[in-house]
Amino acid sequence: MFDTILSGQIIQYLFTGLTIGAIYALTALGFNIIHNVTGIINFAQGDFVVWGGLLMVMFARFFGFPLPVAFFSVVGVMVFIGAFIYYFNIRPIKKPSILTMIMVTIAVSIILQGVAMFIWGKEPYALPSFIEGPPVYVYGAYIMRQSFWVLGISVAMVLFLTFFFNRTLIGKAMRACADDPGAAGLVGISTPLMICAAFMLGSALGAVGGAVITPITLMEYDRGAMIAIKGFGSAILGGLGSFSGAVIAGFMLGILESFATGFVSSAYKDAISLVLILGVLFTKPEGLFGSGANKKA
Amino acid sequence: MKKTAFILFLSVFFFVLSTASGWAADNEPYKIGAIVAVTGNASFLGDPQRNTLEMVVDIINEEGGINGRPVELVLYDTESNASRAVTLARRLITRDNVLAVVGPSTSGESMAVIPVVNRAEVPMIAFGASTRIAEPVEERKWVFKVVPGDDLAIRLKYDYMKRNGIDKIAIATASTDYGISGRQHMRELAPEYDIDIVFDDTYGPGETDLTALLTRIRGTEAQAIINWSIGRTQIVITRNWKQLGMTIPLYQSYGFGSARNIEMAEGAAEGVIVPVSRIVIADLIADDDPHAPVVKRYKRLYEERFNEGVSVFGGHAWDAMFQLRDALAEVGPNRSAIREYMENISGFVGNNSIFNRSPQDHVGLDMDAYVMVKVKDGDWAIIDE
Amino acid sequence: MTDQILEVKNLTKRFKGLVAVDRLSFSLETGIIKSLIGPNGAGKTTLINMITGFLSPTAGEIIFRNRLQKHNQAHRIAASGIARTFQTIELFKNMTTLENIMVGCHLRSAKEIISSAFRLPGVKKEEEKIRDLAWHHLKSVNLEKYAGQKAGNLPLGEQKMLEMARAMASNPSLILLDEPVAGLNEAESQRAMEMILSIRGQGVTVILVEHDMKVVMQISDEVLVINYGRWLAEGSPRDIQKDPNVIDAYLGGEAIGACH
Amino acid sequence: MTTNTALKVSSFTVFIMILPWVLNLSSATAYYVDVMIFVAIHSIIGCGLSLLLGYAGQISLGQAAFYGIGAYTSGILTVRMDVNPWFAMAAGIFVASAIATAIGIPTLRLRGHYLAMATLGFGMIVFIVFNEYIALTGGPSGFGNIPPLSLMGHPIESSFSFYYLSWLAAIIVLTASLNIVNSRPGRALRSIHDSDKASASLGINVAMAKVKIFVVSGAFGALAGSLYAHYLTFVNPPAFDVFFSLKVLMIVVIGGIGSVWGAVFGAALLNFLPEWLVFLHDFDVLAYGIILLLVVMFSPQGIYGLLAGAAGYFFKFIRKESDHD
Repeated sequence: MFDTILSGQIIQYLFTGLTIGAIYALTALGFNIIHNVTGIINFAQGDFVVWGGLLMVMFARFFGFPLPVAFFSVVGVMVFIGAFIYYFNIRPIKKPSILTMIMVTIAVSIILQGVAMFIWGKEPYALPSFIEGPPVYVYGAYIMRQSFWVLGISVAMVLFLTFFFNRTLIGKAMRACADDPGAAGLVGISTPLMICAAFMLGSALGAVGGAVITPITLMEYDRGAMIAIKGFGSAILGGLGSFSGAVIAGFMLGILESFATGFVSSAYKDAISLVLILGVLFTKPEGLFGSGANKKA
Repeated sequence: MKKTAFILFLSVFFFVLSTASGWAADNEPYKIGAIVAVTGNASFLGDPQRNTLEMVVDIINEEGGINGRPVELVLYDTESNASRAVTLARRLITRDNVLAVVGPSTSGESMAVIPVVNRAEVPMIAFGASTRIAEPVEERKWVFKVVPGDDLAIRLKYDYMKRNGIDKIAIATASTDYGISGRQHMRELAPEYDIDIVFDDTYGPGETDLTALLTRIRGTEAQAIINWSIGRTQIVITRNWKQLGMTIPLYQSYGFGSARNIEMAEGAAEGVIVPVSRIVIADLIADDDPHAPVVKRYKRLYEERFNEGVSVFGGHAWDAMFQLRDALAEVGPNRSAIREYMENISGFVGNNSIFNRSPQDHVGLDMDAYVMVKVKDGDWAIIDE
Repeated sequence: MTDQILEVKNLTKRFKGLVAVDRLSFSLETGIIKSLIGPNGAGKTTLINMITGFLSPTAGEIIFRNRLQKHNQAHRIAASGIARTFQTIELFKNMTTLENIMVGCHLRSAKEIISSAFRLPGVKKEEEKIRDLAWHHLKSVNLEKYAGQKAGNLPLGEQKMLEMARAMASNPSLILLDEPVAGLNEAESQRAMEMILSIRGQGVTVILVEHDMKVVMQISDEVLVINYGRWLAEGSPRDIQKDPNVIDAYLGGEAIGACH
Repeated sequence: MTTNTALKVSSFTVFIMILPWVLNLSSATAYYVDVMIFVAIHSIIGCGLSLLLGYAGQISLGQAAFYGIGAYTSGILTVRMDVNPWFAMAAGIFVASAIATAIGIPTLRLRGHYLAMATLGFGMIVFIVFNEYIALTGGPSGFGNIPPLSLMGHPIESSFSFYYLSWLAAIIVLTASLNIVNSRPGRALRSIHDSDKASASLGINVAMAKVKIFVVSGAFGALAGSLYAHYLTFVNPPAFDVFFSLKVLMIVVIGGIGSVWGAVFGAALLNFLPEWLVFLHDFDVLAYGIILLLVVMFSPQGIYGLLAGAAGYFFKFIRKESDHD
């Protein structure tokens, strides 16, 4: 009796952790894509997730678009916003030092948050699951149907990115820019174009995360900072630049938080994961999985 | 000749001046200061409060003011920021020279402002919920409260639970001022009702998923859950409770008392039990209820004027302003006389029930301030007993 | 044997399989100018970085003034009396020319944050001392007229002079100059050479890394040639020019040949 | 201090001394004395970040933590242990300096983004502690009844007297910062900003210099926090959240990172803007975001840089004109 309850709990925590971790993983991937091509850590990455969720609510609930249409509209809008940010905020900077870029992306984050508040207000918004229905009962745990969507879409995104960077021309060109912008320029790859593509992709990726998670967690305008630091934490734990590392670390962080809630307390959940992130930053800044830095896909 | 004319001119001048100033003194408005969180995180409190204050002042002035003198409202926005609230309270007292202060909206801001009004000896009617705002009363000489304490809502819940055979409960509270205060009262009052708290945990106000916490509760013997939070987390826990297919009842704090919460929970709120203020269920209360005239009037006027649903929080502003009107009508523009009157107010019918204050109690409300309701078919239903 | 300021024994540096410096040994007499030459990629800059503590050796020893250098941090090695300049000019671009040299005097002064913040006794005196010293070094390279200008705005030749003056301001006993005349015109080169000679004149030992063989042959007391990180030849400029191994290494002898 | 700086500081001091008398002439402006107190407090914490960011080139997104540590130490010591407020203030500065040292040594080895994120995370952890360690901090409700600072038995609690106290502190901090900048340790910091390689080659312990200035910025933050606590007599966590750290960053960057004066200008701007932008309601945050973006993109030297440039141009122009005469 006791064992069944406990194993049911563990499965429950595992799924909750995987679901939350999927968002960290997608956010971490977004950080990596932009970082690999530009060397910039985009502090607005968390706000892309928020915007993805809120736009999804707007399209699906208020405009009444069918779900797939709403989903791809969200991606479309965010690709546009990514390009907009690059052309109007990143490109005009004459001396792009790391400090300047940090401050620019912080400013962009504040502005995205402000505009979101302007459009949607401060209330949280809910969204129905992509497929309605009661939770699935698995070995004493109840798994929300949306969790399967979150996990499925995250896996799909990872596969897509692997394919994109290894098989497509533009993906390879982006990698070339990341490795050596000068050489890439010599063979006719336009670096600005590739940076723009990175912003478009990073912003779309964040938005996908936001759109799939909102049915579970609701969404409101000011959630960006926390998502950003957890996503960045995942990127660091996995070794900044490593896609597979980011995904594994994202899921790990989610599961850690879920188990911390289950066995310690909800209140210190964030503190526990932040301490882990800082600990790794201080002792092993190259990430948990050896020299992950700049390893791609 | 010239001299006489000059003297004549001077006397006319002073006569005009003295009558003018005398006239001004007779009609000089009563100044009431307000500091509410119109913007910032607590704008869901401050916004309806601002609306209500402006509306009530208009009502009073349309009725001819108080003793023939109009009321002037000096209202500032604290931006939900305690340090700003302090600055603005000082500004109201030193620059605007107000007779009394209403607000601030949150408990944190109210606590921050208390030393300011006590030192300046200006009566304040706070809109914060925490019981600490009005206690200990020796240190709250100039501070009053219109929000019924958390303890009253909890007593009502415990009372109801006992009658329904529940004696083992799980409590989950947000780590906010509101949640901590609720948790403290729940723990303090449980022995009195012979209720056993078998699970007790807190979570951050930014929590997005509480399934792990609910899963732990499932592993205990709890017969009911009380969640004490405000904002997003009370919706999250409601949805997670439904998603996990939990069968034990979920009790929410009075902060759940807003139609929007039922809507946001998307059907998951069915069966949730909440103690609410009468204003939330204004349409459901009987016409012979002593509160009916006030509550229904406020709801009608507010919704006509602002075209949005009335809220509990605006109701606090209504009660505070009308209490001040009664005080001014009775004792005139004198800060300490106003304080005296507020301290002994009795039989005042407001949105938050009937106030009977005393020097030992600067709130003056009892359990009757709340009504137990259940969410049924997407709306509130009074639990008949 | 005369007084040795520096002795390098079996020094080795590997980067991920690539051997940049390979069991290199040599010694350096006090008060001379020793040039370090070799084809591109010979490991000259790696060697300099090891001696100055910017890189730690994989193996081997560096003995400076009869003491084994613990290969730790660059600032400690600087404090032991080794100064350097950089191949790519590393001036403090946003500081004035005078301030650059004042930073150079860092090791000759001691006041820390708290005493400076509150101008405790002695700070004013020390600041005056630093300022006087800086002026002295500024004058030694004739850059007084640029004193108040941002270092980043100086012409290239002046920047190289400033960098040397700044290094000298730290009062070193050994100075390592990484390509001090690269990119300079004839007149500027001449000034740089005079400066290097005057450094030796002040009793400071010089290690010079330079591609311009004319400069090397003209001012060096000794030349050390390395190739693929290994010791190739060592001796007076005249001997080196004749060394068949050296001529061989400089395939076709372009650089050496140019001197004849 | 050069004579020029000394002149600037003393004329600024005179201006600050006269200002409340002018503001008090009209009841419409008397309230600005209160606003000016926050300008002083924010200038102090701003000077700290300005030294770190503008001179050492190291970013911190966790300054609110030190502000909070100063405020809470002052509050807890005076309320719970009845310590004299001045000692409590000193203790707050000491605790913050100790924590800054412990955090700074591992953190400042990191560069750029890592440092930004590490300080952000540090700030969040400290905030969580303020919120959750209820036994010590009073949790989300905070606590009140913090005694005011007093001078020879007279409590400094009126706006007027606190104005002078806070500005006395701010001017001391400003002077100390200017002194640091124009002396040996300050030059070392600025040199690190331009080339840490060259700095090390001249004997500067780059890592230690960064830690030291981080500690100074933490100490200034704690001083500001302690003043805040004794002025408001109340502390609760929201005053020390991540957004406050961002606000300090905005104060420094918008004011101008090229000079510690920028922090004073930034603090004034960010405190007076909300007074003038009341009509924007919540969207003043958006306005700050836009101003920050514009400053970073088009005027990296900030408002102070613009003003100094304009003043320089103006004086040059006047001089030229008079030369013609």
